[in-house]
Amino acid sequence: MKLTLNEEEQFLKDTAKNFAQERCPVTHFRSLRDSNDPQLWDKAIWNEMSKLGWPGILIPEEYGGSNFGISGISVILQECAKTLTPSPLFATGVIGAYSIANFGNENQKEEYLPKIVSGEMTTAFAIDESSHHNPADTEMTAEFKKDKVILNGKKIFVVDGASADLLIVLARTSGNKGETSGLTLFFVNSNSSGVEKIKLDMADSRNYANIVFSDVEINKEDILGDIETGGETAENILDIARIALSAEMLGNSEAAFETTLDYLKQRKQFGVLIGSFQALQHRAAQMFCELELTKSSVMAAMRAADENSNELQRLSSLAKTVAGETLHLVSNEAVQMHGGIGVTDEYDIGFFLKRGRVAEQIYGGIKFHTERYANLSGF
Amino acid sequence: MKLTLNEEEQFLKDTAKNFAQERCPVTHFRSLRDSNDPQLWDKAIWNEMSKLGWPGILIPEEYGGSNFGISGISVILQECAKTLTPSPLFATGVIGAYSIANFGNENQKEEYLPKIVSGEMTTAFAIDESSHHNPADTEMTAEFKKDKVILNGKKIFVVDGASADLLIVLARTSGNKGETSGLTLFFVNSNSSGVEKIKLDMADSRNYANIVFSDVEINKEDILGDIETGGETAENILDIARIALSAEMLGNSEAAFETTLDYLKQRKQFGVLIGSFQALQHRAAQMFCELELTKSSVMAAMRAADENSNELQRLSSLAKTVAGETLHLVSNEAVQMHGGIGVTDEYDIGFFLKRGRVAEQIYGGIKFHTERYANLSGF
Amino acid sequence: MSNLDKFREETKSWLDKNCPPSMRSGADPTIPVDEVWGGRKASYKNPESKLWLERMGAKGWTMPTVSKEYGGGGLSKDEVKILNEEMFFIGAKQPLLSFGIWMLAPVLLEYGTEAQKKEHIPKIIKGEIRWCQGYSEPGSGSDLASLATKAEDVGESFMVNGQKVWTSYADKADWIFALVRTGPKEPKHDGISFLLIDMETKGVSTKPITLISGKSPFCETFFDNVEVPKDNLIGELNAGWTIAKKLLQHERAFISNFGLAAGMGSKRDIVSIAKKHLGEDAGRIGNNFFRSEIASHKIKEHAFGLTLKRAGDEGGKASATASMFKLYGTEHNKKRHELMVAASGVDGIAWDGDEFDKEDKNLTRAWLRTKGNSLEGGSSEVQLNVISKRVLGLPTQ
Amino acid sequence: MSNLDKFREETKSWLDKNCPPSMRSGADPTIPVDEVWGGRKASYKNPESKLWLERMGAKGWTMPTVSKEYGGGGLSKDEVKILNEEMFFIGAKQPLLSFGIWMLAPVLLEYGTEAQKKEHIPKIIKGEIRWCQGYSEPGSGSDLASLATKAEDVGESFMVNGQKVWTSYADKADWIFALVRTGPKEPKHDGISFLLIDMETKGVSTKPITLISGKSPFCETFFDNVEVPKDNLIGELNAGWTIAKKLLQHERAFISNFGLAAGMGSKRDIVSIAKKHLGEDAGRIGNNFFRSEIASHKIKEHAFGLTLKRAGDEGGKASATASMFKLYGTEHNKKRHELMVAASGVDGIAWDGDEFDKEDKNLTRAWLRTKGNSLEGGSSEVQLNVISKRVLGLPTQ
Repeated sequence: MKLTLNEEEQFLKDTAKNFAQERCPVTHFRSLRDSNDPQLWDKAIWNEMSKLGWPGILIPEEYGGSNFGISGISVILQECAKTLTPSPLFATGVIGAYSIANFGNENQKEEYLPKIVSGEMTTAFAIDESSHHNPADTEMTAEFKKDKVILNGKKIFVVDGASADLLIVLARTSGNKGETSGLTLFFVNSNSSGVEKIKLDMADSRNYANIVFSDVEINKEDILGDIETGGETAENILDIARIALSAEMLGNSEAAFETTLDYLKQRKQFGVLIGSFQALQHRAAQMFCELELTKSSVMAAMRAADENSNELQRLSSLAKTVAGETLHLVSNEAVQMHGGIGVTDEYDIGFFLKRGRVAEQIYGGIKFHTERYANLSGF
Repeated sequence: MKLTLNEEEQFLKDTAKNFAQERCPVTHFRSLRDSNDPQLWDKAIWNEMSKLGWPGILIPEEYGGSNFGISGISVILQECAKTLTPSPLFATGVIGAYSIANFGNENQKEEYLPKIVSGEMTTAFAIDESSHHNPADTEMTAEFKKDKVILNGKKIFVVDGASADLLIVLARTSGNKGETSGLTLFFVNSNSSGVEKIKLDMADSRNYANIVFSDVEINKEDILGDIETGGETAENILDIARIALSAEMLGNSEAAFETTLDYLKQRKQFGVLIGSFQALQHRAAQMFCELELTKSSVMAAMRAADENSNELQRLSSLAKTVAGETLHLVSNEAVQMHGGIGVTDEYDIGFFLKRGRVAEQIYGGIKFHTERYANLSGF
Repeated sequence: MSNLDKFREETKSWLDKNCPPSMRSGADPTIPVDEVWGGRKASYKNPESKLWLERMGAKGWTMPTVSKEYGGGGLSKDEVKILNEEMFFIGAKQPLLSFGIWMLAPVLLEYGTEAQKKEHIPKIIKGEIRWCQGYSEPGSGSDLASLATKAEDVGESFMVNGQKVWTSYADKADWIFALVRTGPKEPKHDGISFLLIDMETKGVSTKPITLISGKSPFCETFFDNVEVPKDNLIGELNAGWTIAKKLLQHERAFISNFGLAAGMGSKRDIVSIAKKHLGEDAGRIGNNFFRSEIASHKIKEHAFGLTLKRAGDEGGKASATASMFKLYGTEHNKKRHELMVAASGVDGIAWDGDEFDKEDKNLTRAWLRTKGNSLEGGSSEVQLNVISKRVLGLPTQ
Repeated sequence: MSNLDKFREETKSWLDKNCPPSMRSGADPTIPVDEVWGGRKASYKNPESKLWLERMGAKGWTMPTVSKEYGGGGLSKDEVKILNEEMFFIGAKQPLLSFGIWMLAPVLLEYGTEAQKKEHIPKIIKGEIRWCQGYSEPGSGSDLASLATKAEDVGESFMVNGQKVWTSYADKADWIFALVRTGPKEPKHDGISFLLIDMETKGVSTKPITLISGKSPFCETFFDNVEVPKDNLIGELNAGWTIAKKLLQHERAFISNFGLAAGMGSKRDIVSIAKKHLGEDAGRIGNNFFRSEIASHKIKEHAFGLTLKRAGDEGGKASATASMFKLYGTEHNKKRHELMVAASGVDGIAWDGDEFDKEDKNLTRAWLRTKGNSLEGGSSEVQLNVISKRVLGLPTQ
């Protein structure tokens, strides 16, 4: 496991950096937010991303993808996160692509993967049912009736759920709330009768939805992976998603830090640059170190994912914890060091604060992953 | 509950301050430590303290004491702690005096209290049996045989246990380890046959002992307080002891902080006083604030003890936690800010580091009291 | 019967007659409640709010210690104590919130001319004129003395040009009291004056500031060739910094109290939030990792609360203590809100819409609002500087 | 057979014959182990330690890359690789620990005259002379360049007066390499020279330093009218600061590695200590408040370990990275020891005597020893300054 980018990955990163900085500076995000766009991402931008091949990064070449791996998609998300580039890439290009490419059957792959590659279909992962992430707490039911499956329940905080075409849904086929067994993953077309998508208005103005399933009828063939062990499958998909998300959060932190450093070098108080105050310097140096630790953690987790390491789970929780703590520190310090303008909506820096706390909640917060890390480490 | 010292208490504090600074500067502690004195306190100093009436502060006037309360003895210990003044005042003047004055019967009071007031008898409280404080874990047994009680077991980390004349011992008269009921307190003369005192050599060079009881025979009359409910009695005594100890720890922190401030104002590096470095200034300011919080916590706990408030337990745990955390912070920062000389044995500042961590362990550490505070607060 | 007893009886009976029912505790909860700031633009949902202000204003009891010649109550300290007690007994609402009362009137009393006092104080007391304050500017945050809003001497009047920020409620105020530069930039403290400006003067305009937490009372206020009569100068020309310092102390204490009130006395209790979102286990917060951190935080807040109490018992000390309270009050508040947000999970970062409880959405906004606490009224860094220099006596380089 | 294959065969056979059994892994554990630092005062519990040093020294293999004219092994890089491999295969001990090898010899090779190299390097390689280093002084910690130990030109020689501190093993060393002031105090970096001093010269004395953790290898070294031949000056007069900077970088990396080794590779595992003293609950640490804090710490250390690995994979970057590793390596080490001490309860603060386990008592000493980590080799504050200035490019006032 080598903790450096290879040439391909560096190329993807550079491409993404240029794309984000030039095509989607933070003003792009701001205008979508202010326009009350119900989707909160731009179709044209998504088409360009698709042309760059990004939704297909995790998809084998036989289905039109490039198979560049988790590291490849993660560095792209990291760069896009620096300008808060809005797109369905995370839920589709990471979760949808990975789930189907790894757990779908041949029919499903042939049906869905080319559509993901081309950008014509977006996906979302419907997992949580209460305010704290915990897949075992799934209560949503899937009942088999002849050739059909009837879904009932409510999923909350589904990332990109307000716009997704295809939903991947975790439901209980046996057992009770709190049990990790008895769960199965299903494909559900988001336009199916009985599916109600309620767009959420979260602090970070990203696309989320609560989704209500009322006697939604799907076919027996729409199972993703094996029946009854969908909890394990979901956990694996979640770990991949957490790693990609950690890369995003790292990108958020890097951007907030760089913006703050620039400010420290420009802003004068009492006749001197505020970056010359030693107390601020030491705090900046500490942020630098935490960012370095975050880079390594995310890098190691990416590598573990691509190498299918048995450290995957632990490194996923490590990355999500470290990225979360660093983003806490950096976003708070960034606002504080910007002074009064830092808390105005007019300045961008507050976006990173909001994005940071929301991202932290997706698929498990700091405490959840700290405890999971301890459990997995045997203490 | 007024959080200021009254005139009497201020007088006691001033007296103690003069006494400690003039009669027992840190050199006094150092010389006792270096002399390998088995007792680690000086009889002459103790006699002077007794003449000042300190062992009798918690004892009613009818037995020769002054009855100035927990606040009175605490401010004395706080001042003595600033120079690490070694004496048996804590175990005798706080624990012994309080226990007997509050829970002893008339005979016991008449026998022991005058001897405590005069300084001719010292006491120690034998509670713990394992490395983490937890009275409920008492396994030491007390068996009633005719008019006698037979004690068997081992007590560890008994403060002033190496020199005490009279031991107050918590033993199990029924039930099992882990239960708070079934415990009783006994008086044991430390010279009794079967009592073996093993002096401990702890990092802070204070007087501690492990004490082994092998078929030690005492009289039925030597029970302190009620039979079988000694656990509750002990808990009350412990709360008083913790408050006094928090005052000591506050004194330790104050002295370490003042010494460090002086150093910051004298020491030059790179041609300027190191106290002019803003990063150090901000850290010093933070220590100042933590010290202020500690002063208030200790003060409130003292007052709760004297007013027999129903907040006593919670405030005792609060004071011990806050005092412990502040002493952690201040002792570490003090050594760091002193630079290389801070870690040499020749300089006094390291003493506060050692005393701090040992004091933290006495009658429950930071985590123990944080959790106890939460339990008592209903969350 | 002593004079004071008599005063108490009269006050009691006056209040009984004049304090409208809806201005007392236990009022009908369906009657709308106004936040009464007075002024020309005031509007009232409840007519009794207006009535109560008029009655109290007429007696001068919105500033009861100020002498009657300036429209005040002319009461002695003992009488004010009685007035407060009697108002407390019937749960009477404060009739008026006012920067005029809190900040400007004390300055006028100390530095104003007789004419200025007679002109402005009665209107403050009656709530006829609503004031806002103009100190900070875009380029001068912690370093207030570097302000650049210019007031040039053009004969009979000053010509004011420049911009103020963080002027709370400027869009609703009638007049502004402002610090302006009338003298040279260096030494910068020496060229500042304290000026009163009618917001209706030509060239004055305001624009509300949206914060990361959403709408706010803060505004930007612009001065574009605004002509201000020289009579509106308070104190000596170029001697405004002395006044400013007094006002800043005032403001610091005010924000500190405000932050504390928002925190300590808040209905938002971290324990009940944690129990609601994380569940309970035998009466304890259902997640040990959260419980451990919350316990540590509660202990710190308890210790801080005791320190406030101790400062009160000690009779209130110097501005040093104020710096500590400002620093810790706001930093603890920020930390508590971070903890509450994290403990609330997804609900803690809700912004709008029907899928979330109102209290959860309010928490998100409140959390974001706390980020300003450690900036306004002197940043945390400024407080740390003050403590290290003025309290600890650490040297400057 | 290639030359390298031949070299490997010869080396293998030489080691086979010459590396004594007790100098290899799997040796009889009852044979005492020496820490071999060489020098005139050396004594050996195991005669094979001496034999092994002599044999390796004779071949010049304690510094295998140094050319044979200075007593080195004269090996190529590829040959050194083979030597290391073959020594690794039989588990051969390093024959010599030496500041001469680590620090002085590289300086001599770069700055020494031919005579100086011929005089000193062979004795370093053979372990005949043990060196110590003299940089820090009582008045100059982080600000090393303010050193005051004076070397006055008195014709044929320098007259040295002053005091060094933190001279590790000075009481056991034969010679010292020292920074001394030969020029003016200002500009202070320009008046420093690098001088070699025989510790047996009249006027040199040493005194061991006891640390808060107990005995230490550190000494104070005093120079009282010590006459040093001018031939012992290395490099130009007053140009010693250039050499010093090189050596400091060396030292920083060395201490950083040492701290990390002490920490990361330590047998002291916080989890097993916590489980031992706090008990277990279904395989988990038996106290949730400790468990929560330990988990957070373990995560930080894991992330730090990954960062070390990444730096290695990146091929080792500038001294900036070294500053971060020094800072975090030592600060984490301190934090871990605090946690271990707290988790050990009373046992974690034991000092001496039979009532405590040896490992518990060692922990107490180790905990106290860690307090020096963030001071020696550049304090944490110095590292933070380096990062903020050199890495982040923040301005100086």
